[in-house]
Amino acid sequence: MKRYSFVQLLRNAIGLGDGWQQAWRSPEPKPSYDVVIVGGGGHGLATAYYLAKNHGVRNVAVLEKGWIGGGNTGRNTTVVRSNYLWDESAAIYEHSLKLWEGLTQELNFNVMFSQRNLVMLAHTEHEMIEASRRVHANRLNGIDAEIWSREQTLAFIPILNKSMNIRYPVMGGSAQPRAGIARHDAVAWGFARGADALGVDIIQNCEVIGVRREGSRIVGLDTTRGAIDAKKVAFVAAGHSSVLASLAGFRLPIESHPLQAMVSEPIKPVLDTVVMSGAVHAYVSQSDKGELVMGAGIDAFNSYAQRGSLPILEDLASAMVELFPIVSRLKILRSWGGIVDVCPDASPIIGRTPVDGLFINCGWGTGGFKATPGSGWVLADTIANDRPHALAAPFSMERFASGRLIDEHGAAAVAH
Amino acid sequence: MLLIPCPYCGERTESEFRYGGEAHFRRPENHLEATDEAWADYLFMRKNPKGWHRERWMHIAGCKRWFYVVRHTVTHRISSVYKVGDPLPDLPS
Amino acid sequence: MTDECAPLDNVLRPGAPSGPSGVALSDRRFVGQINLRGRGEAVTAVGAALGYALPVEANTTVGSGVSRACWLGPDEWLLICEDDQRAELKKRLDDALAGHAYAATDVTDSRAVLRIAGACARPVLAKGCPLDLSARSFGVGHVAQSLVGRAQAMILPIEGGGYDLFVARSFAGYLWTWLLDAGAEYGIRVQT
Amino acid sequence: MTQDFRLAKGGRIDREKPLRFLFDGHAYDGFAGDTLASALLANGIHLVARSFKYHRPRGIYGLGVEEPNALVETGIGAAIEPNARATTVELSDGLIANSQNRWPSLRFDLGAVADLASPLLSAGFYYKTFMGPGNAWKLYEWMIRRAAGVGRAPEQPDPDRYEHSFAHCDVLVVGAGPAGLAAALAAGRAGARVMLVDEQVEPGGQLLNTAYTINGRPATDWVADATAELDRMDEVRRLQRTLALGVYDHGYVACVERAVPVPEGRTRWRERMWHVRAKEIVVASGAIERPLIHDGNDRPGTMLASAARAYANRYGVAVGKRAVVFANNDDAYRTALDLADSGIEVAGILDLRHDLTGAMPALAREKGLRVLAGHAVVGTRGRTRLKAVEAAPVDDPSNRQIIECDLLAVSGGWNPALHLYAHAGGKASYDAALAAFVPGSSPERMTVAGSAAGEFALAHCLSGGARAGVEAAKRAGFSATQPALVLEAPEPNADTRVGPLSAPNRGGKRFIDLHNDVTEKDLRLAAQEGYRSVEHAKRYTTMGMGPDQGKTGNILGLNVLSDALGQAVPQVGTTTFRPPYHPVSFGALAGREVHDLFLPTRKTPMDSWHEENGALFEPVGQWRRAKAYPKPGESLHAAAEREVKAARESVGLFDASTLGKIDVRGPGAAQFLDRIYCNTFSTLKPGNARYGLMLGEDGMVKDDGVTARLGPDHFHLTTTTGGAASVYVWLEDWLQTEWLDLEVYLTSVTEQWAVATLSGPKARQVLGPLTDVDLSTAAFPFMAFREGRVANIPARIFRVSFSGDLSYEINVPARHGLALWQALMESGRPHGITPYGTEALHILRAEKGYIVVGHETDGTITPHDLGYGGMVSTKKDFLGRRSLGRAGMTGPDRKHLVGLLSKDPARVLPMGAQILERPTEARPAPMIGHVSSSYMSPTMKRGIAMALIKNGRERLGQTVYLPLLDGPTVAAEIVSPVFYDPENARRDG
Ligand SMILES: Cc1cc2nc3c(=O)[nH]c(=O)nc-3n(C[C@H](O)[C@H](O)[C@H](O)COP(=O)(O)OP(=O)(O)OC[C@H]3O[C@@H](n4cnc5c(N)ncnc54)[C@H](O)[C@@H]3O)c2cc1C
Ligand SMILES: NC(=O)c1ccc[n+]([C@@H]2O[C@H](COP(=O)([O-])OP(=O)(O)OC[C@H]3O[C@@H](n4cnc5c(N)ncnc54)[C@H](O)[C@@H]3O)[C@@H](O)[C@H]2O)c1
Ligand SMILES: Cc1cc2nc3c(=O)[nH]c(=O)nc-3n(C[C@H](O)[C@H](O)[C@H](O)COP(=O)(O)O)c2cc1C
Ligand SMILES: [Zn+2]
Repeated sequence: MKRYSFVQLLRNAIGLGDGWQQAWRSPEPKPSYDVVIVGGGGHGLATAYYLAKNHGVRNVAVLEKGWIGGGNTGRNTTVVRSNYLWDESAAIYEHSLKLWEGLTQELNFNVMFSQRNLVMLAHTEHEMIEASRRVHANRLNGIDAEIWSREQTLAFIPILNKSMNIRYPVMGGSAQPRAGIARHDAVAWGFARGADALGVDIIQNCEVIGVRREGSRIVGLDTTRGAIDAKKVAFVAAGHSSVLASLAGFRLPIESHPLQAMVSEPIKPVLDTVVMSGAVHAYVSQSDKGELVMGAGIDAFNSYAQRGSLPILEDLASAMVELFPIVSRLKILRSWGGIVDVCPDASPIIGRTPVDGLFINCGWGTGGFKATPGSGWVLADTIANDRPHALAAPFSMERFASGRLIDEHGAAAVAH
Repeated sequence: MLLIPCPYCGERTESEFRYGGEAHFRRPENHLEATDEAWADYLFMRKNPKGWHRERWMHIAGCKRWFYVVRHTVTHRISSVYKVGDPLPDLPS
Repeated sequence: MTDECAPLDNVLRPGAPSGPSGVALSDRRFVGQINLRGRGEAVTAVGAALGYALPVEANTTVGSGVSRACWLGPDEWLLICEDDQRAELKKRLDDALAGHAYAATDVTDSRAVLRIAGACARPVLAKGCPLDLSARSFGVGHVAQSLVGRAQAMILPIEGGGYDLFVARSFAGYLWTWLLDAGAEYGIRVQT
Repeated sequence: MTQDFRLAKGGRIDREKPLRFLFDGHAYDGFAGDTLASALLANGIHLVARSFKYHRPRGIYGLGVEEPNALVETGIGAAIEPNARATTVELSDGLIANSQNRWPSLRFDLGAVADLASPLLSAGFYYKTFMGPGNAWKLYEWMIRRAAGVGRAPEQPDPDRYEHSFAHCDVLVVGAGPAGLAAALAAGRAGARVMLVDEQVEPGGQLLNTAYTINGRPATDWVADATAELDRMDEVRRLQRTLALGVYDHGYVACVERAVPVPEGRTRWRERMWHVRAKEIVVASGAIERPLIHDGNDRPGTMLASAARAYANRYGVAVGKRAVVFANNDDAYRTALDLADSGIEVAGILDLRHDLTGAMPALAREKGLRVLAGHAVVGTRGRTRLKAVEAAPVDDPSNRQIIECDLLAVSGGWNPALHLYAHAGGKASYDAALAAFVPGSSPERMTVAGSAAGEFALAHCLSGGARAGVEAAKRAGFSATQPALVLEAPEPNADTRVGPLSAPNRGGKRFIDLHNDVTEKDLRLAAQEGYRSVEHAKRYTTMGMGPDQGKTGNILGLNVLSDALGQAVPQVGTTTFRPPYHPVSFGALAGREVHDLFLPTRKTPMDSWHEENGALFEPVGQWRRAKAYPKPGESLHAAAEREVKAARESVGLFDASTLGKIDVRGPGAAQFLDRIYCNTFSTLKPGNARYGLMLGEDGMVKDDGVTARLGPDHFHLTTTTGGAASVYVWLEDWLQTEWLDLEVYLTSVTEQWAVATLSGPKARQVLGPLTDVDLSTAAFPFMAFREGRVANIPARIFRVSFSGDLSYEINVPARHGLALWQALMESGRPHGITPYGTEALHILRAEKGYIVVGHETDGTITPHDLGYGGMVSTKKDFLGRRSLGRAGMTGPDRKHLVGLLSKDPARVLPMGAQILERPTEARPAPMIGHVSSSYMSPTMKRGIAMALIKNGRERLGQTVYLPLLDGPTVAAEIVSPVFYDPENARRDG
């Protein structure tokens, strides 16, 4: 892999460079691999990267039915934070956040991780209490988190609606200074390039359509590009996890829902941080190109269509106008949807499955982008060592039988 | 925004309804004696199919009846609706 | 009796915008309302007491003399009458239904009834009601429960154009403001 | 300034109505009927913008929504609109417009240094650099952010209104060009309810832009006739200035109508969003012309050929004095002919095709125009305005000739506007002859007609439109027959096939996406670097991601990729079309659901009293509730303290009307409640009430409340304020779908009853004089329920207590709520009766150790955790019972509800504070619980708290530690959660 740098950019600009290489190859699938990762989103690619990097497992393929990063990785609002309530969640998201902090250098690919602070607004006393509970817990978990007064919040975000005579006046909020946003595509591409350089085959346009087993053990997969043998397999398919699970003969506590986002036309900077509001349900940041990037709520019904319904976007727009009155005359440029894999406790599933040799990573729902490096890290470790990584153990599927759920609904409000 | 044919009131827009998720999964027989796994299966495990889905809706802003809908989760097409107690219509092929 | 306070008594401010008004908004204050639930023979029994059969066709209403029955669901109706008739109506129902399983509940105070009338009543309502309000599909004799803005409401078309909107009491202020705001475009007059 | 470029005659503008407007501070004149673009062009202004990345000078390029360049700011102050398309802004008197994204001026923009660095700024350059050292990205990002962005946001709230309306129709026709008009006529004649929406100011589509004839008359006459006929039909609604933004499920189409601008003041509304529910949709949205790829293709003065002719035909504007037409197709000859007819000198037609045998080139030659077959533009000259083009034979590109001109009209053929078709799930197929994607099979409820369907000949647009209208009406249930539209071929039928899309490359800049400054080279680089999927190439180069969403450029980009990858265009595929078709304001999407109407605020029957008596309100769900009644100058805390004291020492009055109430009736009612609650209700005697806990099927506490038995098969059930709606749905769910064996009828009576809670040792003295009910403890004991009259109002009285002191919850029909409240206040006056709000309520109940669902529970708490295990029946089944038996539901890891007393009595532990076993712990520290409720207790005269602590009931008496956020670590002792009157000695007064 040729390293990227300003010098290389300059050499190529003035014609001295030897041209740019492919960021990753497009190899034909081999007949067999040690590990096959199904799903070329950020999580799958990160898993492959860390398998190769941390565990020396390099005979690995990532199978992607479309184009890598084309699932939720490529359509999310890119909020990265670690200020989750429960210890188990805080641990894995914070592990991930630490990886984010070095990811650009690690991958030699600028993922534009922008630690611009994140403010979760509180509009009622109840929300202030929830924020207090979470921030207290975060601090004890070693996570930077702060409670902000109304004045602090309004000073930091000048375009916020300052009126007290509105339904949800800003009472204050919680902030995580190390949180921020990152460039979604770059994460997929950076991990792909890194994994490819370590020998991983990234195979696009290759959909898994069957699971081959011997007894209780998985031995390979049927794909639209032929059969592929595998010693171990991991499903990392987000919204499509239930479909894959049903190929392997089991069910998941997952429901797939559309989640929408939208961007405004580009404007000069008005918002230098990430803002989330549970009460009015909106989360927004302004991208480096100038668009406001906003997320909405999920549609109630199950769906595999990457689109949602209009009222959700209308609610988002009125929430935006309510929070930031100056946006009213700006225009929405594009809206889109992804399919999120929602777990009953709003926490992910990482670990083994009822099929030997088959691992799964799913259920990140509306908030897994931030977990991309951390999730890949622990899943790689779990696969390589055939036992759950300590950070992954609480997120096993067994929790649904024991009832030891990790319920992140209450305190996360908007789970992004 | 879906257009849902309430079997009582006729076609109404989705915002009048409340979604109730997958239909016809049942509590295990003798559920108090069921294993934790069987119980978890009932509580949490869902088919979540990519394709035709039998699901529950309540016409909350209308007649307040719960009923069933067969809907495709990719096209969102609705092939049939039926009331509690009605024979299950076949899934379109 | 003590002072009565209709849901809108403290919201309603007469003297709305002047100018040509395409809509008139008024508060019907107290409309007697009995919620009736029952199935099978109970339904027939009610018919005898009311002097007309309960409507069984969805989204229709039947009335005669003192009362009107609005279909709410397959086992649910809203009987409306003058405020001072409801005790008697309820008694008639209870008498007729003795021995049956049913629920007849006086819910008169549960809902406010706002009336919008005038040539532009329909476009005003259409700003927030997803029903097809065209006379083709929704006229006198029909009734429907739906949404108006963010409030649930029972909508009853009235003679001469316009609608009675039955809305939960606590939403009445919201709906009133909503209607005044929606009607501003056409000129709205508050009738007291 | 005079309108130098205004033609002497022609156009649909009203020359009787001159209008004056400002652009970048200069005053110009135009006419009613102009757009900002046509008026600027009439004044010879082409340069109106700077490009996004390189700040290159850019001119007006198109005619309408496809415009990639001419984004300007309109309005002033709070009413500015950034990124308005000059091509869609209707001119009005006094209009103010300004260019954007340039400094210090449009002509001289310092940002243009970026253009010099453009070799460095190749596709995706930012992924390859700015990586260090250390945190340097923060700085780079700061600079990038300042450079990026286009327009600026207003600084004040929007003064305008936005409306929403629902509409229903049998057939919605999008587009009022020839196809759409024909479709609407056909469907309308069949009796269908038709809606015809078109985003232009007037109907006609391309017929307004090109000098077509129909049956020997100007096509615009036909438009006028068709429109008049439609307007005579009762069931047809025609909306101009109305853009269909997106097609959603089941015939749901969002359209935005913009108001007719008024010279002064505000329109009643600025935009109206139509939520159309259509049985059938006819998409007659026309086609959008695309340019060609050639060197220097962004020079101001370069324009789509169809736009150039439209400016002449429709607006009476000569875009230039001397034009060159550069094309690969026959339709562009119409531009040349129309321009020539308007008196504009046409210096030549450069056609990429060698073989020009069609009727149109012949016609052009006949008219004496210079046609150069097999020729291309290989360069352009001029800086902020085109001065000349370099033309050369395609086969010999270095053999250049300079043709002086100030207008280059470019046509690369037409792209059907498939956006709405794609929104509905339509899958397009590639037509190589047109070099365009055309609709494949029709999605449900949709027909595509006219040039949107790839039928470019006018006769086909008319007949195809009529056919679509008939089919749609039929599917919507009307009988319709093909109308006898007499159609003559209007003109010599132009060949719609196109030639190559690209001129020979001589190393200049060749833009694909004009707005985002994406060049052909960028796309080739993306392909080379492995971004082979069209979706990757789009994202790597940002092609088609700008405000115009690639309406003109994308197809060219696909052809470049196709070439670079060696794949056919259909294999390369398209990117996804997403709503909105054209950007829509936040305001229009939000509609009237802003400010006062953002969300409903539910008010209780006594609300006006609270308001008049200085209540401080708080939102609880949709309700607003009085939090406290501070006296002038009194703080919330002081007020709550005073209110608590009154309720403990004499008597307080609380508005509890918001509690959810359900009337439960029927032979199965008692059994039903036994199944719903974890405790038993069938044993409750009529006249008595009982507190119940409702669990979810997961065993977690879902809701709580008191239920009274009114009769053998009649109960009055209460829920929490926030839980009312979901509990009702949940109960109906079980009744309707699972427990068909039970005959039970639920009626929501939340709103029927106003509830005033009289609480405190003097409660009996206050109520006594007002009621006929015997209030003695013997006759009316704790947890009993009585009916009687209070203040002469029929009432239901519950003797329950949420404070621990003697309490009566008095329910009266809502209309009497205020009167009841006033009567109680009056009767209580001698006893110092004090109204109290939710803050005092919370303190009172916390002193007594009572839970609040949502404080002490968060969806993870079982009855056992709360210490309410004794309530859980072991004799019967109930919802959630099985879950309580799971492994994780017992054992020392469960959190228990306990009390917590700070060692310092003056300290109020913060709610939400986390609890440690030891005073100092390394991070991450093992937390054993958190404070769920905490107050300064006026009664106990110290801070009290409730907490959920692991195995807490086994730890009574232990000391635990709470590290506060910016303060000390505080020690506290675990105690029983009941601080006040644990013996229940006070509840009888
Ligand atoms: C609108 C929206 C906003 C969001 N906002 C945020 C946010 O702000 N912050 C945050 O942290 N998270 C957010 N999320 C969630 C986040 O995007 C996801 O949790 C995360 O990206 C999941 O990554 P992944 O790699 O697991 O899944 P994906 O990126 O979806 O990857 C899964 C891949 O599997 C492939 N696949 C599926 N089936 C098969 C098969 N049979 N064979 C081969 N391949 C298959 C898919 O094509 C896909 O590429 C948001 C999501 C959405 C939709
Ligand atoms: N010869 C050629 O190569 C060629 C190519 C294309 C078009 N044409 C000519 O152009 C005409 C095409 O007729 P037509 O009826 O198909 O299209 P049209 O372009 O005449 O009319 C389409 C109308 O729909 C409107 N519209 C588009 N999208 C919309 C939306 N989302 N919401 C609301 N309005 C929208 C447009 O503004 C326009 O007014 C014919 O005269 C045809 O001959 C010729
Ligand atoms: C963070 C983020 C920013 C985006 N910014 C833009 C943008 O500026 N312009 C644009 O056209 N699309 C933008 N998109 C949306 C993409 O074009 C695209 O809609 C999204 O990746 C989903 O893919 P799909 O629409 O092809 O299904 C953005 C998406 C994300 C996730
Ligand atoms: Zn219904």
